[in-house]
Amino acid sequence: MKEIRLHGRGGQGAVTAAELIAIAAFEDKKFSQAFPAFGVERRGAPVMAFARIADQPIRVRSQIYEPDYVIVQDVTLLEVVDVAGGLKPDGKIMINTDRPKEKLGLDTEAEIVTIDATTIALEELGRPIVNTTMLGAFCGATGEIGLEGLNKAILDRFTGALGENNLKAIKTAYERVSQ
Amino acid sequence: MQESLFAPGHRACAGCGMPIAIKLVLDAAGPNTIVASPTGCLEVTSTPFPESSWKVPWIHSLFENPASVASGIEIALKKFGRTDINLLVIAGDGSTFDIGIGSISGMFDRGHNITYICYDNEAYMNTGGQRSGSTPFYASTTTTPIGTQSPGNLVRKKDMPAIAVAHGAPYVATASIAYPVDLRRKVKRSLEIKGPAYIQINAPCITGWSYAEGDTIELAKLVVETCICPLYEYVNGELVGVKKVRNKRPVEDYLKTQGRYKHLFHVEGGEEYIANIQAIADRNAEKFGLLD
Amino acid sequence: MMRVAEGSYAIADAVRCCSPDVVSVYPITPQTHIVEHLSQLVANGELDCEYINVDSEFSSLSSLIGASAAGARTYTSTTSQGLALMFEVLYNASGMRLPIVMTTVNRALSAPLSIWNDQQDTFGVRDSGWIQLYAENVQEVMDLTPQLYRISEDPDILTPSMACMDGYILTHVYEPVEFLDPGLVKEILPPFSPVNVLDPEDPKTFGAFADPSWFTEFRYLQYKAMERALDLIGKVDKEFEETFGRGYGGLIDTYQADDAEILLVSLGSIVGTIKDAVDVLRKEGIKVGLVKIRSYRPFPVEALKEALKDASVVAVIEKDVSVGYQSALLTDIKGALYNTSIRVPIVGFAVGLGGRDVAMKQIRKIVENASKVKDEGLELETEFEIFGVNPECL
Amino acid sequence: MTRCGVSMVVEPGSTQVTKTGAWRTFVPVIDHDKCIKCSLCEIFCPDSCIHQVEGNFVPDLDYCKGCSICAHECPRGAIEMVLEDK
Repeated sequence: MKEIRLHGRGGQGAVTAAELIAIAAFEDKKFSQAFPAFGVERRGAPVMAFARIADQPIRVRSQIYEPDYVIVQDVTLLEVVDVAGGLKPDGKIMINTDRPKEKLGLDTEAEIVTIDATTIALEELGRPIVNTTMLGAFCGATGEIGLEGLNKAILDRFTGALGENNLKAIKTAYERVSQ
Repeated sequence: MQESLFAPGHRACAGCGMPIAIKLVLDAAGPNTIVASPTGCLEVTSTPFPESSWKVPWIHSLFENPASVASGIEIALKKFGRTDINLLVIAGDGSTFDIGIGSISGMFDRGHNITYICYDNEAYMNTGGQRSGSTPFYASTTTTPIGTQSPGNLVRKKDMPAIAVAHGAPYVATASIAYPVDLRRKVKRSLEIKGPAYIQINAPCITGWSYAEGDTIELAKLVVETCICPLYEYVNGELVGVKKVRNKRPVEDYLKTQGRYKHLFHVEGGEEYIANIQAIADRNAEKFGLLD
Repeated sequence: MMRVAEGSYAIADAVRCCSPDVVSVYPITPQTHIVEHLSQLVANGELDCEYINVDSEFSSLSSLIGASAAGARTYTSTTSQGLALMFEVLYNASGMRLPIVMTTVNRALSAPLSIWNDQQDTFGVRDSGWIQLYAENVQEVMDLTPQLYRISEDPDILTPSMACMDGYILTHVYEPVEFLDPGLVKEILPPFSPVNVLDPEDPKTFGAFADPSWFTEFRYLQYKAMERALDLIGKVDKEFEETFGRGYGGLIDTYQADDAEILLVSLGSIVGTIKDAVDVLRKEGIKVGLVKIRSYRPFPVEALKEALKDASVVAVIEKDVSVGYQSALLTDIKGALYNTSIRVPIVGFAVGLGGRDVAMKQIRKIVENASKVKDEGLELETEFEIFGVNPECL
Repeated sequence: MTRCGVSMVVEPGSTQVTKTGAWRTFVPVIDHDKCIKCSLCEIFCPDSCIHQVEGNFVPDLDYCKGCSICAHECPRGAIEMVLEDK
């Protein structure tokens, strides 16, 4: 089983991203689970969401304390949240930033993957909403979900031009981290 | 200006209208005040244990009972001879218009010396925007959604101030966060008049109404300038004052800025719905004499 | 068809398949997504029912009393404070033998206000005459929904029922679920055809008052109906399995229990986490197993006696505390075994109160504590523990 | 936390330990030359975080959530919302 923790801010779609991971994994014929860290946080406050992917039905329902992967939608969270907490040493953390990874001051043995998702999202979506773009990066950096399944999940969720633009943003992010 | 009695660090959404209302109410009431509040956005955003934004004594009990809790505070204070303390209920519209209306009726009926403030954002916003008795016509909420069989909410907004007037409450007023001087004056006046008072404050909700960041005060002005939300005050059942609207705007100016009314501009019959809202605004203008 | 859906959405769809005539709703977190999805189904014309937004939970259940007495199949959902506000109406519905079905989302009760999950709310109304079944996952709640209508509306039962599901953990999770086929639901759920309805053609009086010469008989008849429900719950679960291919074991279910020395007893969504913990502990050679309670009211005494009789120690894990004396499930299980020859030590752990997360390591610690009881015997002061209290408070 | 048995009430104004400034993406920058000291920004700030300091209105960035109401309501356009580089 692979466990993923997502960090974002209220209104940035972290829960939707977790949901899309679950749908994409299911498209890949795997079992999956996604849920928010339930809170009363309002727009702008730091929030978390979780996802699990496995070959068997998933029964465990606790939060995730030792994730294989961490997705950070907003680099400013590094100052207020221990985003790498419990991250497995052989895991990966994907961070939306244009800063070089050595300047992030992250305390982890895991691989750090940076991507300027905000710029990609502004170019492709016209808005700095990076939840889907970061999924492209997750897909490219980990291979835990397939691009095809992710694209299908996106089109189920977003219709029309918004869906197509999200696919473009995902593809750009996917290619950047795959290079 | 004195330091606010509602401390920062509360967890309301960025751009929320409610804390602006609370700040203004507390400015007017001053530190010699006790507040009772129901469950709702105000409660969960201002009192996450072990913290509190309140610099005046404050109590929460349940969703349906702040008027009864405040009634108890009032009679206890009376027993102790402390009749100089301002006593407020500050509640949202779900609690006020729906689940708590029985307690409010009792509070009015018994004639307690309490000012009941309703910050009105026109739906159950704390739980994610479901229809309340305050939701206006055609607003899309999560329990009156748009669909092939539904153009949004099909029940008129309950006239809560009229219900307060009908109870014989000696002071009843509506106010808006966009007019802070008027709002503070009304709170002060309610506290000077003995007996139960009801003040309903229009307070936009950025997530529930779905509008652009920073537009909170702009919308609070528009709802008054379109005459959808008339600002008035009743003393002993008599209409004693209204805020005049100098330049009446068409309701579209207000509706088009909000996601909850977006469908009115493209669904079949939308024009008729908008005309119905305009008719409500026009009736308000006439009934309260809002125009010169 | 299997697809990934949010728990609440899936429940709303299961309700749609049961074709309720009247749905009455009041918002309260974390139940609200269920009724929001139902309102969208109605707005889209996909569910033909009367949907009313009422002014309180008191009114939502009260309005269903009227609707059910008028012959309608009815639905509502609530949680926590809402259930507490319904308290008076709950007894009224069961006393009038109205087969209302309610999804009861489990959440802690105020004060302090908590919007998070525990099960003090439904345990608190265990005596109200409602059938209570607890579900482990979203699929089980979905599958329970038509089963509960079938059970509640049975002429020999006529008792309202609640499907208890853990708030957030099940209402807000996205996971793959098999959506119900409305055609198959019709096969196991016949149309609601009540004998007694409010009808001018055949005028009957509902809710008459009973003096002491009659009240006991009302409760006796309810008690007997609840006993009959013990059989029907298992029977309907089997019918459901034959039609849909999914069964849940009836009143209780077991996991790795056959040779278990340490038997954990629990209910609700925590059961899944416990099963994973059992697998891990089994690999370490610890003989631990699980008894999952599905039906809490009626309480499956005979099934539990059979399941627990060979254990060396029983550890009850529940998201409940009865302030003043231990917790509901623990004391019920002790009560069920007292007048028998089964003399297994029973200990209880209140976990997950007010939404505190319950992870595998807490289950491991509970098993360690239970194991100590097995080896060293039961100390009365450790018979019950509110688990994981901040040491500052001890 | 107060020990059990004693009241579990909390201290007045204590949300100030939580710096909601961490929520912010855009920060208000006030042009003091354009400012006419009307104090509307202070009145309308939902987070009670704009105050007059030595004559000038300044946002308390510990709490400012970047909602931009102050910028919208400033009658002289003296407040600009700027993407913050934290």
